[in-house]
Amino acid sequence: MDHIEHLEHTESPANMKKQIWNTFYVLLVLTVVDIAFYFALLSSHSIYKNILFVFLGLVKAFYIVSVFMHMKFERKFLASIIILPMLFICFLIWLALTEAGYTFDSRLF
Amino acid sequence: MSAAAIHSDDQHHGDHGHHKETFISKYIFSMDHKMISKQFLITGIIMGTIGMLMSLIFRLQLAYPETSFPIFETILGEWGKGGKIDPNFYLALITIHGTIMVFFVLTAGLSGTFSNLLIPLQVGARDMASPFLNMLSYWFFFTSSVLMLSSLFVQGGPASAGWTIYPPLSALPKAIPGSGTGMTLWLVSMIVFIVSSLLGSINYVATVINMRTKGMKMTRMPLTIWAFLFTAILGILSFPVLFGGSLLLVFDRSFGTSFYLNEIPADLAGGIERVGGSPILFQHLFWFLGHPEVYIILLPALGITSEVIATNARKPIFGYRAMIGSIMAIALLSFIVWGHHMFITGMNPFLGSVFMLGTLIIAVPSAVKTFNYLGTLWKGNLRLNPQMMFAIGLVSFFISGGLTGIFLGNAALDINLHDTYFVVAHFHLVMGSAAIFGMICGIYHWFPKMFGRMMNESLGQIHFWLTIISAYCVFFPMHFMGLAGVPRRYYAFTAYDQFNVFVDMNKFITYAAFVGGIAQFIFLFNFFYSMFKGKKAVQNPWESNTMEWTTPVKHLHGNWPGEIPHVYRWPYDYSVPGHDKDYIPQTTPDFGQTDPLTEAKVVPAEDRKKVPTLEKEEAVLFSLAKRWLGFA
Amino acid sequence: MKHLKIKASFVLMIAMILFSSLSVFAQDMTTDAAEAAKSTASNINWLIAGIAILLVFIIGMIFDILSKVGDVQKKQVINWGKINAYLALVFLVVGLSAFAWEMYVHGKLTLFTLPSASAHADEYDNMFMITLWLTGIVFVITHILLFWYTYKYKEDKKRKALFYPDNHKLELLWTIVPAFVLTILVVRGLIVWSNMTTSKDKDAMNIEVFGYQFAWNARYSGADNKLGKYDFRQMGIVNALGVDSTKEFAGDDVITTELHVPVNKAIYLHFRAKDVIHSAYLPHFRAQMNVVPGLPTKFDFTPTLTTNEMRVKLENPNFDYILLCNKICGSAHYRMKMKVIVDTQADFDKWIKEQPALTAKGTENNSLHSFLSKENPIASN
Amino acid sequence: MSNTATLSTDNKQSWGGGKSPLSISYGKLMMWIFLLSDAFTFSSLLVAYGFVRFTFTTSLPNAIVKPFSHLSHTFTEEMQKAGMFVVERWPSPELVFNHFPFLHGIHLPLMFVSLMTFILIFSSVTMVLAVEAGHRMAKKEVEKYMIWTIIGGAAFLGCQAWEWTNLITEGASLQNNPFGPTAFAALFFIVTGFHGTHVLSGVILNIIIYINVVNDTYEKRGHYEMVEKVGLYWHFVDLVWVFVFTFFYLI
Repeated sequence: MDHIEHLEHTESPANMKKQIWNTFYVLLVLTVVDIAFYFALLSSHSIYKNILFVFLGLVKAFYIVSVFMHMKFERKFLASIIILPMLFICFLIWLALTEAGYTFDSRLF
Repeated sequence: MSAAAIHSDDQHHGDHGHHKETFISKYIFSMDHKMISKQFLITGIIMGTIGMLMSLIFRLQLAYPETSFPIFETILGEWGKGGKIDPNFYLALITIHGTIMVFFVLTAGLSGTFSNLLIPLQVGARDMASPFLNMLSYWFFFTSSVLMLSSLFVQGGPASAGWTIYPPLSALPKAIPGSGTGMTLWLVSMIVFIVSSLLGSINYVATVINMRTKGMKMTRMPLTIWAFLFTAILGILSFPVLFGGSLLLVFDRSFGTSFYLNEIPADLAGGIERVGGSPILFQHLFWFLGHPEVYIILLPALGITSEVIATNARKPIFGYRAMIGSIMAIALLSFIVWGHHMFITGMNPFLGSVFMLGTLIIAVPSAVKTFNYLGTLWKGNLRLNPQMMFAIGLVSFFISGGLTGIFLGNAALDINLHDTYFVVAHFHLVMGSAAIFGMICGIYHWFPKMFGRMMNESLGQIHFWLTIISAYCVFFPMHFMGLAGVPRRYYAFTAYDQFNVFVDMNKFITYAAFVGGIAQFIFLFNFFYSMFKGKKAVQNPWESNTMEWTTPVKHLHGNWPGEIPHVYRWPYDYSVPGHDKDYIPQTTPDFGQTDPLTEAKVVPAEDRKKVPTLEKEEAVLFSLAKRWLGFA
Repeated sequence: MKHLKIKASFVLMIAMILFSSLSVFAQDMTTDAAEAAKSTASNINWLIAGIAILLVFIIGMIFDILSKVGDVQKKQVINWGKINAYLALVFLVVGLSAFAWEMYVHGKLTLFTLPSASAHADEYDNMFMITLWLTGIVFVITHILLFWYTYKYKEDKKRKALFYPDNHKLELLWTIVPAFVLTILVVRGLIVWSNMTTSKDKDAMNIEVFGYQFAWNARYSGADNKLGKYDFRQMGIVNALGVDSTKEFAGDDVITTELHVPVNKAIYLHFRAKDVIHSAYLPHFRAQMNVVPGLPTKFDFTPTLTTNEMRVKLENPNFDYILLCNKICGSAHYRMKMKVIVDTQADFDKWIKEQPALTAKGTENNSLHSFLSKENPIASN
Repeated sequence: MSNTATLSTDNKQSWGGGKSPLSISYGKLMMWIFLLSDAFTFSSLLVAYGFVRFTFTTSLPNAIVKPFSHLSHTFTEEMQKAGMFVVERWPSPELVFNHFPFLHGIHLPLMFVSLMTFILIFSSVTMVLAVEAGHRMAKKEVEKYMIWTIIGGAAFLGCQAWEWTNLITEGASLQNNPFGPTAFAALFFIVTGFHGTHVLSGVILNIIIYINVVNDTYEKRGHYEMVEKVGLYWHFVDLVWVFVFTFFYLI
């Protein structure tokens, strides 16, 4: 009970509010961009299109996590605790897709 | 700062010791971590006994495939008609034996018991971060055990697709009787179990990170805590994937989807033709849990062993940082090697190579651990009490079973060894026997802390020698059966002339298993007898350094009657030269080191050498990680 | 208090003896006269088990009494530290000799003592032996150290343990050496693995192995060496494999219940399952692959010894290669096997000619019908 | 120093302890860890989706139907005839998700899901504003924003229910899928259903928190950390939706 630590709030309330709304606009624009890209690239079927969408999704995720979920203001170590395990998921995704591709191939022949 | 202090108004923290405890709040819905750990332990022991008796039943079948035992008809009824076990029930037995042993005994019974008991006591906390969730964790576990056992009594029998429940066998009720209600109960029980495990693990991690007492730096934590921390992390990251996988399997079974099924005609699959899925998908999702699960089982056992060996060798654990590093490396690598269970399942051979590489790399941190144990024993002053003997036995099993892992991790060799008795021998030695030894070792060591009484030493020693001899007699010959191509999960080998040479061996294994089973009854007798009638324990019976031995023998809600003692040193100050006693508890201040928080400035030179004194703990972690993961 | 303990252990002991003698009795009741001679041996074993239990409890009680005596006399009567140290030594010696004995005696029962029956078996066995030697040496050395230390450094009240928490050089050494050894194993293993999983021979003979609960079929691709397409919807009682004989490549396919393969010819096995996952395990050829419904899997190998040659070499006229199911698949999993016969090319050609092709007898695939009418004894179980 | 010395200090029940290395309370830490594990659950479902999808041929690029072009009630059958909806081929999402409430018969691809996304993002913003107000101990503002968040969550659930109903009336179910492979509909229902369950529990949690705020529970406690914790959960639900949106509707 000796010393209670509160979260370190570097931002003043007005500033914080502004930041929240800015993030909201960014997310809104990104969603619109998503849809726009979807229709612009409707006839294409390249893997880069998928990469583009995943990238846009990751950008949105970054904004949600860093501002809405306050990750930007937490210790870096907490951020790494949460982010680093995602590498396992990346491995799982890579593996599942490779494996699914192999399954697709072996079913063809 | 005490994190809990913020929440002084939180129900379960504020009112410790203020209200009178009823029987129910003290013994049944207890929120005290010590009571919860006892509940975990006793449930685990009961489940373990059931699992062991099952193994004896099917060992009898394997030794005497042609003989009928009328006793089976008496105890098994429908499943033991004419004194012979039904082949379907044989499969059910091995399935439930595997499930119970892996999840209910070695996951919940081992890590649940000792994480609960030791984490708050060894890091110096009043209780878990959230005692309420902790209680829920136990009761979810209890519910799931009951569900699992109740599946023994349903129509069609319990799940019988092996503990790995590969679909389509587990997804098509027509394929095997056990894939009916029994399988559904298995899945429900497992989902409840996953919830329990998550609640527990989240609590453990939060407690270790946030609730340590003053001076208990990360680098001063006993290796048990390190092991429990990483076990909990493994559980948090891997169990959800099984949850997702089981969810999809539930849908495949009950709602006509086909995530794991392809080209299954309608008449086999409940009237709906199943196309479009892949059984391999389930295997990936399952083993994404399944392999970390092996280390969820093994790491706590290794942590307990580290503590017991150091205490009873009266010598600091050799290479404390290397031990932490290898725990971290094992934990990390365990997530990227699960495919070695699947080399010949029709997986992409390229991925086979990737997984083979990762698997064999795990041998390096494991080897480091083994050699560090040997280094700790060297020139020690070994007190060969039962827990020390079990710890030594664990190291022996860890070596024997670990080395055969090098065969199985090799994709090429796995072609001929996959699913043979070689595999059975391997995992029973390295994660069955070794982890059970870790658990028993922990029970002997912390029994005085849990129950305030001592266990009988002589019975413990007899238990040890019978167990290690019988375990080796059971599992060592199995390697040779595996090398001769004898497949596992066979009800009998009578259909194969070439396996006739192993008839005698099978009988021998069964006798050894019975000896082992009897030895466990000695232990059970010792355990329950000592609980009530054992010698009264003194406060620090093993002259150990760690913090749990500074709490009073009689349990106290909140653990320490006064202020929580501060920690001034690492936990392995045994036989420090220049001290008259051969142990210095962590709570003993050093010369010139009164305040642990400012100690970085006044720490004596010798202490600085032992314990890294980087300013931030994360820096230590990163440097360790960098050093040890450089191999990956 | 003391009485209770003795009473409790007696109850337990009696229960144990009752259990063991019951089992003996049970066995006596069931074994018929013809097997009487055989069962006496096992009965004696049961008696031994009973006696062993008794002994354990007697020993336990002796120790208990001794420790009680020690409590009264205020000095230790039994020093488990010392006993264990010596027992550890005994365990080490006996254990290692048992290990050696097993390697020698039971090692002879393994596949590795048989002549290698497929082209890649030598490479496989070689890899196995390298791993065995490396791990065997580590096993022996570490166990000698472990139990020798247990003996050597047993507790001595006068001695103090050496305070020796760290030695970076030593730790680095025993990190690098295993890493180095494992690198060798990994590299070799990867080479063997890629050799075994990549098909080298383009002209390999295509054979489909079809697994279902609880038997195997083989489908030969016939003269065109191409397997006809199948449709899982047509798998039924009449057409178990779901092969439409009118389709391309399918007409000359041959379905059998035994797997005959010519010697010294690359065999390309395609696996297919009807219901659940099976695993086609050919231990003598060091070949195994899971048979997954809806996922085509394959394995290729070249047999090098005919069944007859193997019989001569092993001096066992009953020897047969087998293909067995090695993935839990249901109640008769343990009986799900197929005979594999390696013939000379001439014998094989003769045999395959005798087998009816799918469309050999006109539009109806009678052969298939007759073959399937022999209903699987297990499936009807 | 002997062990007993430490025990003989005064008997006051204090929760002493070291510092929190991450400078967050254990409650928030536990919420973070829970979210991490929940992320793995969703990932496993999405990985299953990716796996199944990769074993099918990718969808044909749509060159037939343009947005706002009228669609008849037999749209699905027409697409089936046109070879856009076949069993071997993953369907193109804009042909499946093309309805909008009250605007029957107009081909409005992905408009409705954009609206849903907007609603969820908006409720996320109000949630974070509530959290921010909680830091300032502004009870009235917390109340206001919590209400908005609950409305947003409920609206999202309503939208999802409408979309489900729509798809089900078109014949999609766990075992059936008029748009192509059965796995498409099954995965869609399971993943969005699982996400919807999370939203539902989030709304319930929000309601509980709102009641507590109104009852001054947090005012008395001296901090609004509970709002923050539930806020974390709510944002996580939003985060998951970003990926569900990307994988199911865009790719």
